[in-house]
Amino acid sequence: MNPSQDEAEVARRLRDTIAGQFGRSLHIRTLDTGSCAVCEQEIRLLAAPHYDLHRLGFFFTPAPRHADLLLVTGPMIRAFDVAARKTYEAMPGPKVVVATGACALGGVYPKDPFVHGNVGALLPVDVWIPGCPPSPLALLYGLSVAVGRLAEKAPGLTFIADGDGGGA
Amino acid sequence: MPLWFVRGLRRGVVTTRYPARPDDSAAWLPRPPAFRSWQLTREAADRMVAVCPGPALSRRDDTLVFDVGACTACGRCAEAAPDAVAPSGEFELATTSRSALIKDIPIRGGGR
Amino acid sequence: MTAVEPQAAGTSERLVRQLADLGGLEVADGGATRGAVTVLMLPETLEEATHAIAGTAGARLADMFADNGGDAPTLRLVWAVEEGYLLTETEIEGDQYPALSDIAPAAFVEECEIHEQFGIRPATGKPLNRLMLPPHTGADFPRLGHRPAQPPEEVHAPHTVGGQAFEFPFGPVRQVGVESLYYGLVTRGEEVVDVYMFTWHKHRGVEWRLRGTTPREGLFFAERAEGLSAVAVGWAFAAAAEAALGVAPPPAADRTRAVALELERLYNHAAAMAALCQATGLTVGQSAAEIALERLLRVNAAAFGHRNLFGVIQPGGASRAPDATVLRRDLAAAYGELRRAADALLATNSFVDRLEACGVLTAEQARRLGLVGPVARATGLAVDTRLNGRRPPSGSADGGPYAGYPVTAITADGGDVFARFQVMLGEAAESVRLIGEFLDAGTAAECSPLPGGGGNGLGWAESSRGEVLAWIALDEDGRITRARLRPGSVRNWRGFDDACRSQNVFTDIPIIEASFWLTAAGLAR
Amino acid sequence: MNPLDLVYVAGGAWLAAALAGLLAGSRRPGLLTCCAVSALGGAAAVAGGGWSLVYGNTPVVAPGGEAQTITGGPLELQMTSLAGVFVAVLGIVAVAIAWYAPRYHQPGRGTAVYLAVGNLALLACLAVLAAGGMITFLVAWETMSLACYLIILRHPRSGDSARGAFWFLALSEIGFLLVVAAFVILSTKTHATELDPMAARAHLIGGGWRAAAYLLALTGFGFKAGLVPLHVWLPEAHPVAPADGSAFLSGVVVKLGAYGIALFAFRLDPVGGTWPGLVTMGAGALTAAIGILYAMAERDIKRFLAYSTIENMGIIVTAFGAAMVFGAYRLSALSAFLLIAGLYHVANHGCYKTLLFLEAGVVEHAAGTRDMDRLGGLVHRLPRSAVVAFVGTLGIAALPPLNGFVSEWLIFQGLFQGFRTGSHLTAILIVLAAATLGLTGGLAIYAFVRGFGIPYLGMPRTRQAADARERGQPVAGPALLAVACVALAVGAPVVLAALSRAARTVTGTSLGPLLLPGKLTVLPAHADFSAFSPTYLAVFLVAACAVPALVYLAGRPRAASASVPVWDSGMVSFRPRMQYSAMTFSAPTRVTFDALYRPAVSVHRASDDDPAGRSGPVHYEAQVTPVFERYMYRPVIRAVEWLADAIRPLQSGDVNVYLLYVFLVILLAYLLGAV
Repeated sequence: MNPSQDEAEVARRLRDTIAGQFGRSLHIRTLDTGSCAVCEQEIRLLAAPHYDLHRLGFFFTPAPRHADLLLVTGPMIRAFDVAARKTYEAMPGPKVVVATGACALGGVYPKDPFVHGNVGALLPVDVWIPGCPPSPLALLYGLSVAVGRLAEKAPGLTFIADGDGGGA
Repeated sequence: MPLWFVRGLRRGVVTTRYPARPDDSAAWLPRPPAFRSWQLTREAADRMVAVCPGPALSRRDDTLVFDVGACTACGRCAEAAPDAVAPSGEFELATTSRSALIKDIPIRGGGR
Repeated sequence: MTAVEPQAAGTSERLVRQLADLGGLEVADGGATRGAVTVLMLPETLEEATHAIAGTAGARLADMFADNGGDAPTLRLVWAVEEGYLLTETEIEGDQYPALSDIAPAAFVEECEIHEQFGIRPATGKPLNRLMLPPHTGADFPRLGHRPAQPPEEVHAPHTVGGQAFEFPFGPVRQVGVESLYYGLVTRGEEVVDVYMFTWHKHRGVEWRLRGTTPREGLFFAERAEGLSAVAVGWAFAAAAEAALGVAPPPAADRTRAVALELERLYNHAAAMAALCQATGLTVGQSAAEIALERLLRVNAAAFGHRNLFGVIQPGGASRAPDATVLRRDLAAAYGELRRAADALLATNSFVDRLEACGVLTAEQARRLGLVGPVARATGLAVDTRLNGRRPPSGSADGGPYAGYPVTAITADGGDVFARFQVMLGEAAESVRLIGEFLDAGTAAECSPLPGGGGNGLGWAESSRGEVLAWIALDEDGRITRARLRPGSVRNWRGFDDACRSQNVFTDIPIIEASFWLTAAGLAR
Repeated sequence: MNPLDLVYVAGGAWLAAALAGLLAGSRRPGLLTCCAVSALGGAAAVAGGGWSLVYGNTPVVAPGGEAQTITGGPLELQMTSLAGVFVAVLGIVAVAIAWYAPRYHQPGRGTAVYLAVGNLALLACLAVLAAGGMITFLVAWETMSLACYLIILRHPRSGDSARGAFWFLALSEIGFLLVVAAFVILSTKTHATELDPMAARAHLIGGGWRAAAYLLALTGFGFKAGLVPLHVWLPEAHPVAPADGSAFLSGVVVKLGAYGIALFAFRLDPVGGTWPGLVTMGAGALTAAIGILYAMAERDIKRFLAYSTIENMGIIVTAFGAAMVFGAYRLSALSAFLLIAGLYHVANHGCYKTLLFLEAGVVEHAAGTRDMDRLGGLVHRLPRSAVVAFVGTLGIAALPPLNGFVSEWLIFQGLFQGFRTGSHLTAILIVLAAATLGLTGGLAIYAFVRGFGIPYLGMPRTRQAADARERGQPVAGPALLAVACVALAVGAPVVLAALSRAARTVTGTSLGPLLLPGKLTVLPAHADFSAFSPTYLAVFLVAACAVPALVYLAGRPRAASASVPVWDSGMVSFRPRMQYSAMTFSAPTRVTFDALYRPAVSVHRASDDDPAGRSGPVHYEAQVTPVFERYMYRPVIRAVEWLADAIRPLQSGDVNVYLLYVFLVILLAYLLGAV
């Protein structure tokens, strides 16, 4: 699966809209589609003193009606389709979907009768955050990428460690 | 409540400065592996693919395809082929295109 | 092999004799489940047998499950007796078996699950609740056994609200950062009359996936069955595999596991504390608890390389050893945070008042429903697999790390949320002490090789939510034919609705849920 | 030509309608004629009543001449302005019912008789109001009671109808005896049977006798007016009567109780001193509060409405009582003002309560139940009825711009001026009454949010409710009343002008300029207190809603707006069991006033009686204890039964024993004769 250019284009435009429209106040709704409860804990810790995502202008909201960004964890269980769709539809546009954690990226459960295998199978994902679980720092980075505040590094990384260690 | 107020003052600030400044607690986070392509042989690659619990690793003849997104950083590949795997310092992996997380690692090791 | 011979004494011997009178015969050969006394029972006498065991003091139905190893499904009841586990096996011909939940109510959830998975049901026509299979499950939906003869909707208890009460729907998409789960709170406007749950939103078919995997591969899913007790579930799973194969992990590796387990307990109790503060609306307390929680998680990461201790356990031993110096340096400070936060909370009346007399469970209820962990201990029952008799792992010669460094069971007798809170605090202190002793005794990332050959094994561990059970059947080339995982959540959700019904109002429900600190993931698996 | 002639017309029409009903048999045309004629009579009554307000009292006439009727006295008729208000209400209720009945009742023998009795009841009520002499009054009163008894017994074999009818009859008879006693006192002391001379010579009577007469009248009429604790027949009788029957009971019959009280308090027997007024006011306030509190705890729409009737009667009687108090303090303006306010409320309640009962009948026909917790979502199934019922609800909840608000505002304005009495104690008592009415008003809004919201809004709770359809349900009758409600609100100045004329004939003070200085502004009897204009308010409120709506519709942004389903936390679907039920909605009140309700709670959980605790049906009931029935009437009833048992042995049924009785009596007579 190689990236279709327009897809990336759409994503970029969306990010600009978000950054433009929501500036430094973006509201997040989380959605658990079958995680093992660890991603949820890391997400909760985003609001804890150590990370305090409010300082970055992010806020959690229980109501998707007020949410601009949907933070989805878990492998997207099929039994949860209705709820997931309803939650997504309940959000006003423009909206961003962030797939969070290895499950959501298809790293744990394969596509089978129980699960779709990854979030992208049901919702249009805009940002992918790897990690099992993604640590709060990784989540903060992912959120910043989602609103276009930080340039993403992933495309530049090779994961070839010849000579000098490290990633790039 | 005054109790809590005083507590808070005494506790001081614990909040990280990330992403403005790097956070040193990141040093302990599990990270996906990086691969030493010259130490990487087909056999080693197959061993790693075999032990990888998820679909993160697969081999296309002389390329080890590494899906960073699917990697849970369990470290089993490192156990399977210690010399071919080095820690990648990366945890800032969020991206807007899923395919940007799929890396081709050339297998330069072994005979040839 | 000698090591894994069940140490049956006293109670279990008497029980075995009793069961023998009922036509049960003790299995000692390869067919036996290593790690427990195995007795083969006939369907006719299963009911009396259950009566006999349920009647004995100190016996508790820990788990009940089935597998379709042979042509007919085999029904297995796991009883926790004083000095070990007793396991009865019964082949069920036909699609009905005696209604055991009327004798041992704890069996009810499992009856529902077994019906969903294997299509056999209790002989009484009573309805069963929907548990794991979503309402729109088709015939082709993967099950462990055969699909039920009747479609579920005919069988599963329809929940209707009559009279002057109404149902307050809650979920499945609930507040931010919590798992998906549906509550129906039946209320007359203020106090909660009844509570029921739908948990099928999170059924990932873990047990179904485990079939055909090797223990090593299976552990990956076992850890993720209930991520917040990854170590406990992983340990139980690994111990079951080790028992099945008759190997014992090296003592140092066992201590490594124990260190990880206690760390896990610490951070879970800290998280529960934060959740309690959130539920009572005490934000400052929540922040304080979350600071402690974050620091404990960083200690985990520093010591084991993973904030939630994934990948520490390995069948046969441990794959990572803790960084003892870091642990010794940081743990005390992190625990100090927790302790100070707890002291401040205990001095805050507005917090304590909400906890007292809220979500009360009696010891009788706890016994009846077979509750485990802090929930049971808060009612005065010393239910703890780390105590004498049922120490993990079953395999090791010296009876495991907890034999050398005995645990003092922390109990309270209030049975309310406050009692649970106190139990958690006591256990946190105990965990820190144990970790210190284990580190002094030495830990290592060793692993004894797993031999070939098959067998059945039972393993268990004490998660922060209570006893975790795992039962594994391995075939000759070491692949899993049936694996049963029973995290503590499965048991304690049974007590949740009873606790909610005991004279509580809406705003108490989050407090009670926080004090149970269970996961939907562990229940639905 | 005077209003009495129109009353004759109305009476004649109703007599004719009764006959037409009897002759109609089970044929539809006959039924229609009957109703048409009855409606004609109603129209005449409205006209007559309205006219008499401005005309003043007519002289007494005896159409039957001096001929001794069976009543033991001549038939004497007179039309007074005070009665005029009630006659007008009677008329409009009659029209509405007549318009409603043909579609509500199935043609048949029973219906024919029922309609005949109904028109006789109308006639009897008219006679009560137009009675110029006490004999006529009493005979008409008793006739009215018996006719109502038959109305309630429309379906004798259905459930509790016999019980409800009996409650009504028993309490009516007790009340009747007290009223008779009151009249006897007055007439013996004044040597008059006509009401005018009786009123003229009332001041000659000793204070004690007058007080006794007034108290007797207050209690006696209180039984009809449903004053607590004499109210118990209303919640029993209303549910079992047909919809138009209970509408008639609440719209007219209970009002006659208020008329009786007013008749004695202001015309026949204006007792000196403040205490009668204070007693009346207190009784009214208590009635209002307790009435609405019990309404809160009812699931049956008709019982709910019956209790609300009790509440409104309480408000009316409070106004009358306050008027008496002010009268005793020579504050004739305020006195007249409160009398006007009370009469205004009589008219309003006559309209919207009748409306609501008629709509309750529609709901019962459409959905087959009156239990709020088995209804729901009717606004989608009975849209026209829902709109009409909504108007009535706004009215009875005393929300502007509807009529209930006008009259209650006037009553409050009157009560707030208790300080003008100059007596601290009295002022405090009046303010207490005002406070009680304030509580009542608040609870009334709460109660009717529930009374409209639960049956009409939300999702249908049962299959019947879901299947409810408009199958030619009567709409015109209730709609007419809805129009009347709006008219009474917008046309308040006109109504007040007319009522002030009527009040003058009673209190002797003309309030016109004090009440209506401008064209559309109303002052509460004193210029320096407050002012308000129902008309402007109505216009303003309508505009305040309409203008923004229009502005929005006009300048709606053209941007594409997505409409998505309601956010339901991702449930598969909402279920009817997930919405507020009538009883859970009122739970807060029932918790607060636990002492009054003494609820008997019963919870039945499937998970309780099952060892495994499998989740299943849950049933929760909180039965409210009818305090007055249990602790006041039961003992009396038991005592009567005991007495009956005690004297039964006398009735052995053996002839010889009876002969023995005869012999003993004769012997006794001889002995007495000998002495």
